[in-house]
Amino acid sequence: MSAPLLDIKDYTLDIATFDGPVHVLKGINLSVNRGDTLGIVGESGSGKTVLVRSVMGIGPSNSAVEGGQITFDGQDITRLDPKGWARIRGIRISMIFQDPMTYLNPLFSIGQQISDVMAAHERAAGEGGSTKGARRARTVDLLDQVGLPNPASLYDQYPHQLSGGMRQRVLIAMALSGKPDLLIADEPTTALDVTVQAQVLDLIKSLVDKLNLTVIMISHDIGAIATIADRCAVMYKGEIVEQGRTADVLREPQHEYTRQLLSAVPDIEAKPARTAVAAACRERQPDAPATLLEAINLKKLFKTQSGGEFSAVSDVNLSVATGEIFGVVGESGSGKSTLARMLLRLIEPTSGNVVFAGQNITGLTGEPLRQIRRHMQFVFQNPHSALNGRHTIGDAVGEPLRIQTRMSRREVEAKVEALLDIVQLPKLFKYRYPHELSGGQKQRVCIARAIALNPRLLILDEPTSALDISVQAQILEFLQQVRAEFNLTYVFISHDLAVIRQICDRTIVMKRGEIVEHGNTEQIFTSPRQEYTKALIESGRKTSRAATLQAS
Amino acid sequence: MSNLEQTAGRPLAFRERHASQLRQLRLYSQMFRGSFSSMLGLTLVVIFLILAAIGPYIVPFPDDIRGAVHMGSRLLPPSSEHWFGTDEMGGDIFSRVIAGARTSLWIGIVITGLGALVGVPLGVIAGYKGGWIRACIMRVTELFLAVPGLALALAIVASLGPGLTNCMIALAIVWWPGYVRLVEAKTLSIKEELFVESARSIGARTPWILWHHILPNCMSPIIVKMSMDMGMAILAAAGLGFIGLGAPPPAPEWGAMVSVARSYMPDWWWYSFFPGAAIFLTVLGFNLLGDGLRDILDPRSRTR
Amino acid sequence: MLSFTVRKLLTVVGTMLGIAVLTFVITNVAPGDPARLVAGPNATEDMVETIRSEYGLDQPMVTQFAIYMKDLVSGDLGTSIVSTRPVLDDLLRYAPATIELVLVAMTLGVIVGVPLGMLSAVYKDGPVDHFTRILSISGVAIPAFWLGILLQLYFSVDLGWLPVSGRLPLVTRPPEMITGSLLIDSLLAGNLKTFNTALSHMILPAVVLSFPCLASILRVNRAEMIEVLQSDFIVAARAHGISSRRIVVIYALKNALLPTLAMIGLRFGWMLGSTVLVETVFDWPGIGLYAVSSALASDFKPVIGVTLLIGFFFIIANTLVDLAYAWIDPRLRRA
Amino acid sequence: MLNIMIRKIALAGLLASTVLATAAGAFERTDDGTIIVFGGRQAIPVLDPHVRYDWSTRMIQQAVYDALVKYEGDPAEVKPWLAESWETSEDGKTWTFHLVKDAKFHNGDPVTAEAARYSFERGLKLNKGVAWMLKDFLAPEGVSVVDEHTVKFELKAPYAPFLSFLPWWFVVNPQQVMANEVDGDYGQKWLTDNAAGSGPFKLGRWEPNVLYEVEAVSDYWKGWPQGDNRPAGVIYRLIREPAAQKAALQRGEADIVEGLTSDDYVQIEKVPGIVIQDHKGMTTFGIKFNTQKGPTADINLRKAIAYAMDYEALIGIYNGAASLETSPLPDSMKGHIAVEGIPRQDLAKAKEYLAKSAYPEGGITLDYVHVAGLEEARRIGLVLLDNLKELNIGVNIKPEQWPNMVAAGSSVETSPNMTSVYTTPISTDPDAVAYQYHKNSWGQYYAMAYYDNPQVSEMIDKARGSTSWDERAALYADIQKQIVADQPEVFGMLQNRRWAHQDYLQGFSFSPVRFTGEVDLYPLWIKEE
Repeated sequence: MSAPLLDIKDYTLDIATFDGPVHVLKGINLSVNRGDTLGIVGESGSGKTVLVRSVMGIGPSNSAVEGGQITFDGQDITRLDPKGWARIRGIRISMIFQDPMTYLNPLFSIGQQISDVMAAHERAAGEGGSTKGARRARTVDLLDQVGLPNPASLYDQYPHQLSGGMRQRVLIAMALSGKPDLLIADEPTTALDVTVQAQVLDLIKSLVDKLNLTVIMISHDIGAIATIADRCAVMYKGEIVEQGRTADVLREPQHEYTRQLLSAVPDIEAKPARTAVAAACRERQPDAPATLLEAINLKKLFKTQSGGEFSAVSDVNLSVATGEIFGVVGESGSGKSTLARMLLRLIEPTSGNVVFAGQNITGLTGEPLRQIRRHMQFVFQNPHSALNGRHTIGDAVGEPLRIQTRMSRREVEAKVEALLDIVQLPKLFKYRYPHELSGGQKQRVCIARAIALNPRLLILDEPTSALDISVQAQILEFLQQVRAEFNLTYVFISHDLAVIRQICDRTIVMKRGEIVEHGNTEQIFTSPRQEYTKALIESGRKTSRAATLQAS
Repeated sequence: MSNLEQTAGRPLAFRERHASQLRQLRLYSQMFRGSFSSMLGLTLVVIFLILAAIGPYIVPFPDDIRGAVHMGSRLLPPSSEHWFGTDEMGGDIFSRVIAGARTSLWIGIVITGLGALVGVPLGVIAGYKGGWIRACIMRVTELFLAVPGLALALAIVASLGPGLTNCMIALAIVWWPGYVRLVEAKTLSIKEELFVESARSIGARTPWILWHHILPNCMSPIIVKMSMDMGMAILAAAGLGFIGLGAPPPAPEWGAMVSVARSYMPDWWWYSFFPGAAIFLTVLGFNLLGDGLRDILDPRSRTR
Repeated sequence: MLSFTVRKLLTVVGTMLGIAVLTFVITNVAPGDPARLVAGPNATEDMVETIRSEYGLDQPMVTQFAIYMKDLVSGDLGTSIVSTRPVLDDLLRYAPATIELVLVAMTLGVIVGVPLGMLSAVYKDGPVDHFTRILSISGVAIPAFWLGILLQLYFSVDLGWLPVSGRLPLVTRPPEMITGSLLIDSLLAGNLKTFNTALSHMILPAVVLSFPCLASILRVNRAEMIEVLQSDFIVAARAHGISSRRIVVIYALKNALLPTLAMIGLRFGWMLGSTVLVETVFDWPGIGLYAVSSALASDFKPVIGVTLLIGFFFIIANTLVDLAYAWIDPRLRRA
Repeated sequence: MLNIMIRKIALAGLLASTVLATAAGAFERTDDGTIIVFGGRQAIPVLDPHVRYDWSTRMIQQAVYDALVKYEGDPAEVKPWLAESWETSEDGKTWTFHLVKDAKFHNGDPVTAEAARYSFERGLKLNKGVAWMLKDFLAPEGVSVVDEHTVKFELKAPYAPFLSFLPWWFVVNPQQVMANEVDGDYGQKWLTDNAAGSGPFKLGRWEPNVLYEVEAVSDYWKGWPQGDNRPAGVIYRLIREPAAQKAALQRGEADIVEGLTSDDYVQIEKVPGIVIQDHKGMTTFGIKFNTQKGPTADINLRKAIAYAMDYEALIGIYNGAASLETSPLPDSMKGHIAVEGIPRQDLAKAKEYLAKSAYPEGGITLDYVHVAGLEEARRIGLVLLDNLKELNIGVNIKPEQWPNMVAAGSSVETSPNMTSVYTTPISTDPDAVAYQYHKNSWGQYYAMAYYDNPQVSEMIDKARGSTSWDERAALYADIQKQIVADQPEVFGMLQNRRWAHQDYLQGFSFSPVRFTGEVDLYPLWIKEE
């Protein structure tokens, strides 16, 4: 076995913060041989990004290497001067990033950015600078290599004119411009749509074979790692808890954390043990009407900047029975969020009606609308932005009570403490500020806030997609428990098919503002009628199957 | 679920209840002490405030402040008796500069206060409401901003006649648009945040949202601007004083002193140097303080 | 693009009319009576009356306003009582001096402000940062008139390097007026000697005037550079091996230039308005002096004329900034 | 940090004084002779002699135009100029002037009686500027041409001071004025920036708010007193800041400056190469009480304030360059007498009068209004404030813009308690000052006191009409005594008229009747070593 291309020996890294040094990386031992593809999986905050960035010398500015060493192809690159890095970055090791939108300079054209990188490499290598024309040709060739349509015209376009997937391909082309030996991919697919994710992973796999490239890919999505990495390592709180061949790690996880991580991945194949919760809930409220919420040909048109019209939701009809979990699934841009906000009158529909518990609430304004709001609540996707940074958790949870009820200060305090209990958060959190809580805890606060006025309907807009996988499972579990306990009706919106299958009774599938399929969730998954639904389920199955290593 | 509080048996002490605010304050002070210029600003402002508060009582020649005339000791250079020398009427410049601090503080507070009092609400309403309300508020603001402050203030004071109060009214009229512009831009960005939509979803009325959600999040840029404006207001009033439209004699207002002193350059340089330096150091202090506040109140610093 | 320019034009006209109304109301609250000043100390009542009627000051305020607005629409800014010349002529005579001074001061501010801002952002919280921060804030804090006098005495009187005041030495005849700017006209006329003296006359007032503008450009540029240097595409550029000097000077600076441009646009308008103090100290025959002398004689037409002119340039500057925005930032190009 | 700053500035101050010692005096020079540079602070918006006059405007008018007669010398006398001789009728109503034969305008036209007639008609018809001097006694038709070089004036009533006003009525060239008339404006628009005169200088470069240049007329009909030493021209240049004025003088960028503060003169005197012109002036200074309305209507209070005033401090403010007034009339005016008992500081008398006044313990606050920007008037206010503390009377110093102050003073209700006013008599005739205390002067800026003494008004009318000087002198003596007795104002001081100029500037001729700052440019020249 020749010496590993990259060898990291008990590498320890601290970051100086206000409260004293924080140990981000504790004694990392990792090595990658030439031609291998290593996957590093771990949740946010596990230190995986800091590790790979330290390899490239672009770690956080106030970090200090406490110990250990990183050697690349025999050369110690733990501490290099800028001149040394200039001969490594982009030429020997290069990197692609998570959200292509922010990693491309908005003010420069694609071609210019890539040819700039090439020029920098030539200067670093000391050869004579090639002409602009030559660089342009090489760039067009690279863009073609990564499968971008008519690359010649692409040269002069700007990042904002491209789709997510195309921008990621441009980043890959840029990374390959220096013919690197090692390519580091920092969550390359997380910000992309499901269908596009699959294509990017295929591209990376083909490049590995064609260019005999060594790749290190880090991600929190085990499915993505499983599809392309032959060896993988699991990171937790700055340490590598387990590493080995991907197949071994996934089939028999040694470390306790790895096991917990794998079990949290929703499996699209598994048939949910559907408890007859919906029916039980309806009995307990004999007087409640059969259908709690109904939308009658709802339409929403938006004016685009250039004066044209774009129909986000066109002619949608749906009805939600009391006590059931009604699923809405679709890719981003399918109008599912707009639909949800229209049901709750947060956005005014262009036309159509919304009926809640038999009462048409479309025309309501002022006081009657405020009364209705008590019965319908919304849980937002991103908990970090859904809580006001200047209010304590106590204020946030108590706010609905202070607005809608005449309760005195002490009564509100008591109710807030009770609600915190329900969402399993310590009372002490009453005095904390949002930025001191984790993502999962913040989402629990949002849920407590939503159920404060014990509403009858809860609309959840992708409540878990902003959270880590392990936390997602807990929140889903908790949501079902709350529904049962407070006999609520849910409208659950998500782009994650496995989650939908796990908890929804009936589901609709949306595409560009229209419902393409609706019906019982189980029936949609087993025998989808529409082509689009089939493709959606197929790409979802691919990533989740790889994760559970069943024979494809 | 065992309940932490009850087992502890005693109500939460003040420290625990406000632990997070205290930690926040420690973070702010640690960062503030770190930067040299912010500390310089703070010391200058503190000195200025002390002088304004107790100035007239600790001053060596109290009656010079009200314009006593000593024809004998006219235009003496700085000496042990008169630290800053004497002016053309024999008044001790050191006492008048110290007394001037109080007038300047008063100018700064009134102008900045009025400016914020009018500007912030208008800015919040314009930013949040949008539509024709925002259009008309912003048009009026742009109108006032298009006309340069000094020219407008000059026209107002020329019509109302000189005097400190007219001077302050004129500058206040010119000052509020700055706040409207700042707060409107900030409100536009806060309005997009999810917690505003969440507040609307629980049926909160607009005034509640403005007061509880929009305004608190606008506070940090407002505080920064107010601290800097204190300095700029004093400078603007001094500018008007220089053209002869400011405080009437014998009021010890710095701008008027420099304007009278300018015809005594260069031979009696100290007459204009010390009031000018007083204006410079005070405005410098407030601006450095404002800059320091901006760095620590910056949202990014909170997450560290 | 057309609807954009039409809308822009409408706002320009609207704001200009607004300014005219606003200044008319304010200056006319004045108790003072310009006719009496012009009539002379020993003028009898009827002599003052002849002057009032000549300038239409005897009519009630409302009619005066109507006449003024009617003339304004047709481009006639009325005549100044003090100088008896049409305000438009006076503006054409005095405006070039102020605009030239402001432009030179602006360029000074930008040439020094932008690089310093960049430096203090790259070496954040280092000695350079603190020095530039104090320098920039002292620039804003120093009263312009006080600094003007000190510099004038030190450099002109004591060291004798620079002329005391005025735009040209008495003996030199100004070059033939093409653009109104002495520098450009003297170059066009190929007269280098006049160019040099004109420049030497301009150094002190331009430096004093440029200080506040330098300060705000520097601070905005510093804040923006700090923000941009922390953004993702800079991290990516470093990862791809682009030299840090090139990243700061080209990639980061171009992104930081957008808000700095907006500040330059704002500053241009403010500076035009605040030349009064510098013009008084350096006897610079600009619109500042013209405005002050008219305001002190409560002769409102020139004051409105000057304010309109400043308002006009303020809007021009901001429109140019918007165009520059669209040119630099492709995302805005569609609008 | 601060002490370094102070040391640096102190160094600058030191340096300044050393440089002062060697004033680099270099005068401007052009190919055909020297140019004299006059540095002043007041612009010349309108040059038209029949529209407007103030010290800077009239200095250039006097240089570019000629009048029938001219004031020269100290004390000022009326000297023949365009008119070589004149005679008056018995009843003093008809004046006939005989013009010189060889006078001609700059464009070559001869100066004829018709030109003189047209000029007087234009002055009276426009009813601006100098019109007030003669319009009550002379109608436009009253001026007639006898022959090509004789012009006759018929007055409505005998008017002794008639001759003393003529030096300020300049003769314009009718042909040029009529040629440039714009829709019947009597050529006002053209004469604002142009001249149609016959004076020793003609207009050169005219840049309003910057500089005003006049070039010498080599073949001036009356010749040049300094012969071929005469200058090639004079530039009146605007320098608004006193510091800049001093700086320009020291660096030789200006040959003569006016309007420095009294302390500046003390400083600049020490500089070799600089000469100070210091002459007794005719400009009176009075703190006018409102004798009709408000607390100052009480004569005892007025007397109390007059006696509380520290008159020596007034002189101190001018560093000694002033003399106390001994009568409402300035010392160098014909018919002036020193009135005994004119108040000087005497606190005992002040308290005595206060006890007799309606405010025995004081306890009131009076307004003291002065023209904003006049440095000495502001300081006098401060002295008054300090002095009246003895009588427990507060003073509220209010600087006002000139038009606002005059507007307030134009009605008895709004006229302030005390207003400080400088008045420069237009002519040397005693009537010019006496008339200010006449009832029908009410509303004028110098009559803000609204002084009302029927006897005094009657004596003024009588004196104004009589033709015998002895009778007039006796009347004016009684008038002066009565005014001082009635104390309508605190009689201040006559400030000296002062200029600072380079020692190589010769031919400076002072005449008190000119305004403060105004200089006769005709005799000036530069001595080149």
